[in-house]
This record gives sequence, structure tokens and C-alpha cells, in this order.
Amino acid sequence: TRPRRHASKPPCPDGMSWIKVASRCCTPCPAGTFMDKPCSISSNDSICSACPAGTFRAKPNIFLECQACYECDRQAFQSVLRNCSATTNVACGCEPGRFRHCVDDRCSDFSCQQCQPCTGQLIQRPCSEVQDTLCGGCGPDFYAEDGECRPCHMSTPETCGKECQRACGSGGGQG
Amino acid sequence: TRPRRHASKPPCPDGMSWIKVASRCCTPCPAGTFMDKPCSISSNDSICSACPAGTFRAKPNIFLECQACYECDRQAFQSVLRNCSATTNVACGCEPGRFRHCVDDRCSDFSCQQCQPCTGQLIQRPCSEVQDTLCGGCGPDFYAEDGECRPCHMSTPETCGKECQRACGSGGGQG
Amino acid sequence: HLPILQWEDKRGLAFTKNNLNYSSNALVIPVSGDYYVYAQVTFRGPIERYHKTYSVTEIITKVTDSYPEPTQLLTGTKTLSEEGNSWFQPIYLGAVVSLEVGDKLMVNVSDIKLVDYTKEHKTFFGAFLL
Amino acid sequence: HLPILQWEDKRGLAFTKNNLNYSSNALVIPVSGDYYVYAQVTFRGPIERYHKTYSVTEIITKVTDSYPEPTQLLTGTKTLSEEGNSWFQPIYLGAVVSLEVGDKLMVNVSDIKLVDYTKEHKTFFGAFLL
Amino acid sequence: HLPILQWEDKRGLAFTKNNLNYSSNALVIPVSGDYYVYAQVTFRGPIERYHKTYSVTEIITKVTDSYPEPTQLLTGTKTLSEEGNSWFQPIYLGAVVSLEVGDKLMVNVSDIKLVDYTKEHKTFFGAFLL
Repeated sequence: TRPRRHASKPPCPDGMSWIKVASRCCTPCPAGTFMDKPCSISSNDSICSACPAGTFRAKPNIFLECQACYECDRQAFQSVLRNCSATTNVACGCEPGRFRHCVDDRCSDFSCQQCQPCTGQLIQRPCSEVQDTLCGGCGPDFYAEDGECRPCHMSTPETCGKECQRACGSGGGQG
Repeated sequence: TRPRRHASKPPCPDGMSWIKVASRCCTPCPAGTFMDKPCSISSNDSICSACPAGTFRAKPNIFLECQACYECDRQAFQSVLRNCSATTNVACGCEPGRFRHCVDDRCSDFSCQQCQPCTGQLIQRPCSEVQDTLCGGCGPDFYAEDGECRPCHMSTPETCGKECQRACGSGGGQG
Repeated sequence: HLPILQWEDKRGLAFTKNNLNYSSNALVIPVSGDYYVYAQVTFRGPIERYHKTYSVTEIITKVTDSYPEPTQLLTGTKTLSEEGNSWFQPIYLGAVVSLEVGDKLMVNVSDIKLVDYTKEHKTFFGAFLL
Repeated sequence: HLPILQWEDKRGLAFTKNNLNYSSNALVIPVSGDYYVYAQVTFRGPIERYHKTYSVTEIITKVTDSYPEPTQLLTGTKTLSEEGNSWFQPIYLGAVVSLEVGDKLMVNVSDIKLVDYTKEHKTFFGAFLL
Repeated sequence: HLPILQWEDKRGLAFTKNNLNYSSNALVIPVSGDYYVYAQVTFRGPIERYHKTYSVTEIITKVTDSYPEPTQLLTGTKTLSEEGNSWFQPIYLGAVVSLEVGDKLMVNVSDIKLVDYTKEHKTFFGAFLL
């Protein structure tokens, strides 16, 4: 069956919206407002009111209310990147020293995990909003052992193996 | 705004309750009963009936039914500490030899876990309704090894280490 | 078939009215029409020395006198990943179904031993005519 | 008693009508009758340096002026098995309950810190007269 | 945006009436008013050689001709803790929303490949006017 067009709703010219109760096309309310009183059959236009605090409308609309703003998840160490305004939802990020651990690909829900410190290691890529720090090899005065970076000064001639001597010079630490 | 008192409900003297259908204050039904027939506008009082078996009301009330008793979770080894009566809900505990493992701090839901036997160990604190047995050091004729208590008679002079000799006397077990 | 749950229909929060009655483990439909049917079963375990449970299932079924097979209306199946220690798993189901007078509605579960029957507000079943 | 959730009743998708009003954390019943009452709470965690949570609970309760104890109408309890990394757990409850004018409906939770309050479509509460 | 589920609206338990019709993946609202909208999606996995899933999400959305953005009405998000072996996870959502004639209701999911579409009583979607 051919999909039946909604008979009672002729297309409105661009930038106008069909208002059922007035059975005519009227200018929608601009972004940041909602339609308090729809336009009437006679001539007057719709009455638009500003979105109350804590709500917003990003686009022109004929809605009777504005959309509620999201809130940033303080307890999960989220921070407000951009406050909710009459035309934009809140934007949340992570507090300094944390990065987003997304629950799914859309990342509309995320927790803020602590960046790893790379103690004793070189930082290949610093921690950012979206990614943890990427640790590199052992930093100067450190040598790699059992997947960890150990400070040269802690090693003693007996414990200072090949890798330790390579990284910390022949004498090993002062130890 | 000052919270508006429910206009149609003037306060009743202590111990009386407002009965809407009679638009007057009447004595509530005592604990253990429910209001079978509310008092009427004229003079007669509410008719209260005893809570049917399996239900209870702990306090004077104007409810049309009694509250259903909880049941103890037999399959989870709960036992009845106090049966449901007309005025008190059932009280559940654990079968002997078991203690309550609470699901949350309120402990309204709990399973009954087996008390640990402390074989070969001294019992520092016996198992109770709310806590598992607390095992102490090794009992007489037992010695501690790899976090376990082993009977002295099972050890042999070769295997009887320092701790074993201390606990089981010099010769170790008869072994 | 899966075991059928039995229900309390009079005491406490339970009630039946508009002659939507409860008899032999089923809600009996008094008048044909569309009903919103719902049920929640709270499952809990483990039950000691009982085979390890991997999943729990709740099914609302319809039985019609004129047809020998029950019809499965709504199903909730959940696998369990809690090892060993005690677990709780509520399953809620609800939807509109069109029913005929005399139809019987029942709740089946994968394992009656795992149903938490101890509190009326944890496991419940009902329907109302739209 | 368990902490009581507070609700937004005017902005966004929230609305009250037929004078089923919201005041001091409760929906106040304007007329006696049978209501379908429902609520969903999305819990999320873990909250760092916070004791490990083993379960989350949502309870819809009724408070009547004439009776000092709240009545638990609907309860959803779920144990958690997600170790360490962040978890989300929605609990939906809904059923028909008979209520008297003036009764107050509230939603209690095991732990307010674990409730995801960030989006109105993840945690919600409502009722309608049949 | 998230993928939109398609639905069967005639065969088996499915039906539409009171000209609440289903067209191009959406329930189209015939008359303005308050509706109880509900949907359950049963997710299941893992799908071999498919990246490991950490969570599943179901969202009931509203699309209005006059507005370019869909509005999220109800959301259920659940993290998964079942390693490797096969898992099932139903998510039920339901609430009262006020809708205008011509509004379209749809169900979006985080991942269509994980939806168990095999049985009509495991995944369903509906609405009724109060």
C-alpha cells in the first residue's frame, strides 16, 4: 500500500510549521524559547516564552515545553565543560588528572578514571580527556625489571643485572 | 509557600483518626485488627475485625486490610525466630551452625552461610547469628604450616620444621 | 512445561475485583478485551548442594480451554554471573495483550526453588482492562 | 529508613495533572482508587574510595497520615557482580495498588550516592488512575 | 544516532488498533494525550569474532515532524559482566509521556546485532492512551 500522507497537514513553506489548532502555518518559536500560546486562526502569531532555567531548546520549535538539561556526574569526577544555556545542553568532561572511560561507543555515559602516573617511566603520550597516559620505556636513572621501572640508586652491585648495568652505567647504584 | 493542611481534614484529638466517609473523628481499630466497617456519621463506632491468619497490624489503624506477614526463606536455611502474630511480623534467623550473610547494611535480606569449623584451631569467638566463627591459633597437638593447622601425629622427624617442633614437642609426632 | 507459580489473592496488598478472579494458579479473564498484564519475580540463590544456576527465566503464559497448548505471552531470561556468594535478580515483564473471556493467565518460572516468595512486594502478578 | 529520592515535577518531560500533585518528595493521591504505580532508578558506580557495593535496592513506599509506619508496595533488589570497572544497573518496578485519598507515594533507594540523576530519561517515577 | 528497531505489527501477538498505526519503524500517535509507552528488548551474546560488549542500551525516542532532533523519552543502560560464555539480558522500560498527534515513537538500541529477535514474547513494544 502506498503510505498515505497525513491528509490534514499540507506542507508549510520553509521556516514555517503547521499549527493544528490554528489549521495554518505559523512561524515557530526560535531556539531558546518554547510555544507558550499557539498562533490563532485569525492573525496573531504564536506567543513564545524563554526556556526556564535548567531547560533548553537548540532549534526553532513548536513545543509546549523546553528540554531538561542533563547534569554532570559530580560523584564520578565529571566536570562541566560548558554550562547549560537556553539553546545548548550541558557539556561534561573529566576533572584534571582523569580521562573518560566510555561505557559504549557513543560515550554518552562515561566515568572519569585516574590517569596512570608512569612513575619512573617516560611518558610517550600524556593523559588527555579521552585517553589514559601512554607510558614508554624507563626514564633516566631507572632500569626495567619484571615489567617495572626501578630507580638505579636502589640497586646494589649484586642485584644489578645486565639491563640494570646498561641503564645505570657499570657501577650500578651507589648502593 | 506554607504547606496547605488538607482542608477537609481537621486535626483529631490524640488517639482518634479522621474517617472521611463519616466526616468525623473515630477511635481507630486496635493493633491486631483492621477496620471492617468504618464508623458512621450517626453515632456507632467502626467495626474492627481480627487480622486473618498470615496477616498482622502492629499499631492502631484505620486500614481496610492487614499487612501480609513475611515468610522465612527455608531454602536459604533461615529459621523462624518468632512466628507472625496478629500484631507482629515474622522474625527470621539462621538454622543452627549457620550465620547471617547480609546483602546490604539493613540486612532485611540475608542468606545463612555455614559457620567455619576451625578444624585444628582454637575458637577465638564462636559462630553466632550475626557473625562467623573467629578461628585462633592452632589447638593443642596441632602446628601451623602454610596457613593451616596440621595434626602433630601426622608429622615425621624430617618434615617437622621449627614451628612443628615448637608446637608438638622435640620428637615431632610418633611418625 | 515449566513450573507454575501459586499466588496469594486476598491477604495484604493482594486484591482481585471487576470479577477478574484467581483460581487454580491462574487469573481468569471475565470479559474479552485488551489487558495490560504484568508480573515481577525476584529470584535468589544459590541454594546449597544444588546444581549451579546459569540463568533464570520468567514467562507469562495464556491457556485457552479450546487449545491444548499454552501460549507464551511475555518472557524474561537473564543469565547469572555471580559466583558462589548469594545473589538476587528481579525480572519485570509487562505488555498489552488481547484476551478472550475464560482465558487463563499464569506465571511460569525456570526453577521454583529459586523464587523469593518471602515478601509480597518482591514478587507480584497482575492485570487490568484498558 | 532508606533515603528518599527527590524528583523534578515541572521541567522537561516531567508533568503532573488531574491534581496528582508532587510535594515534599511524594506524589499525593487526590482521589481514592486503583493506580498503576511505576518507577525506574538507574544506579551507577563505583564511587572511588567508597565501600564496595554488593547490591542496590529500589522500594516504592506508601505513607498514610493515620499510620506511623510506611508500607512497602514494590521492591527491586539486585546484587552486583561487576568488579572494579564502572557499572550501570537500571531497576524498573510497576504494579496496580489500591490507594486512599491523601496517601503519599515515595521512592526509597539503598544508597543515594549510587543513583544516576544526570538524565531525566534514565530515572523516573509516576502513577495513573485506572 | 543509534540504530532503530523494526517491528512486526500484524502477525502473532502483535496488533494495532484505535488507529495507533505502525509505519516506517515507528508507532504514529493518532490523537494527542497521555500514553503509557513501554518496550522490552532482550539482548544476547556474545557474537563470535565480534568485539567484546561492555554494555547494552535501549532507548524509546519520540520524533516530531516540526523538530529535527529526536527526544529521548526512556533509557535503560546495563553493563555486562558475563565473561566469554553466552549471556542474555532483558531491559524493560515503561512510563507515561504526553504526546501530540503525529508524533512518532521508536526504539533505538546500542547494537542491533545483539538483539534477540527470535521470539515475539522476548522483545516487544507498545503504547496505550490513558
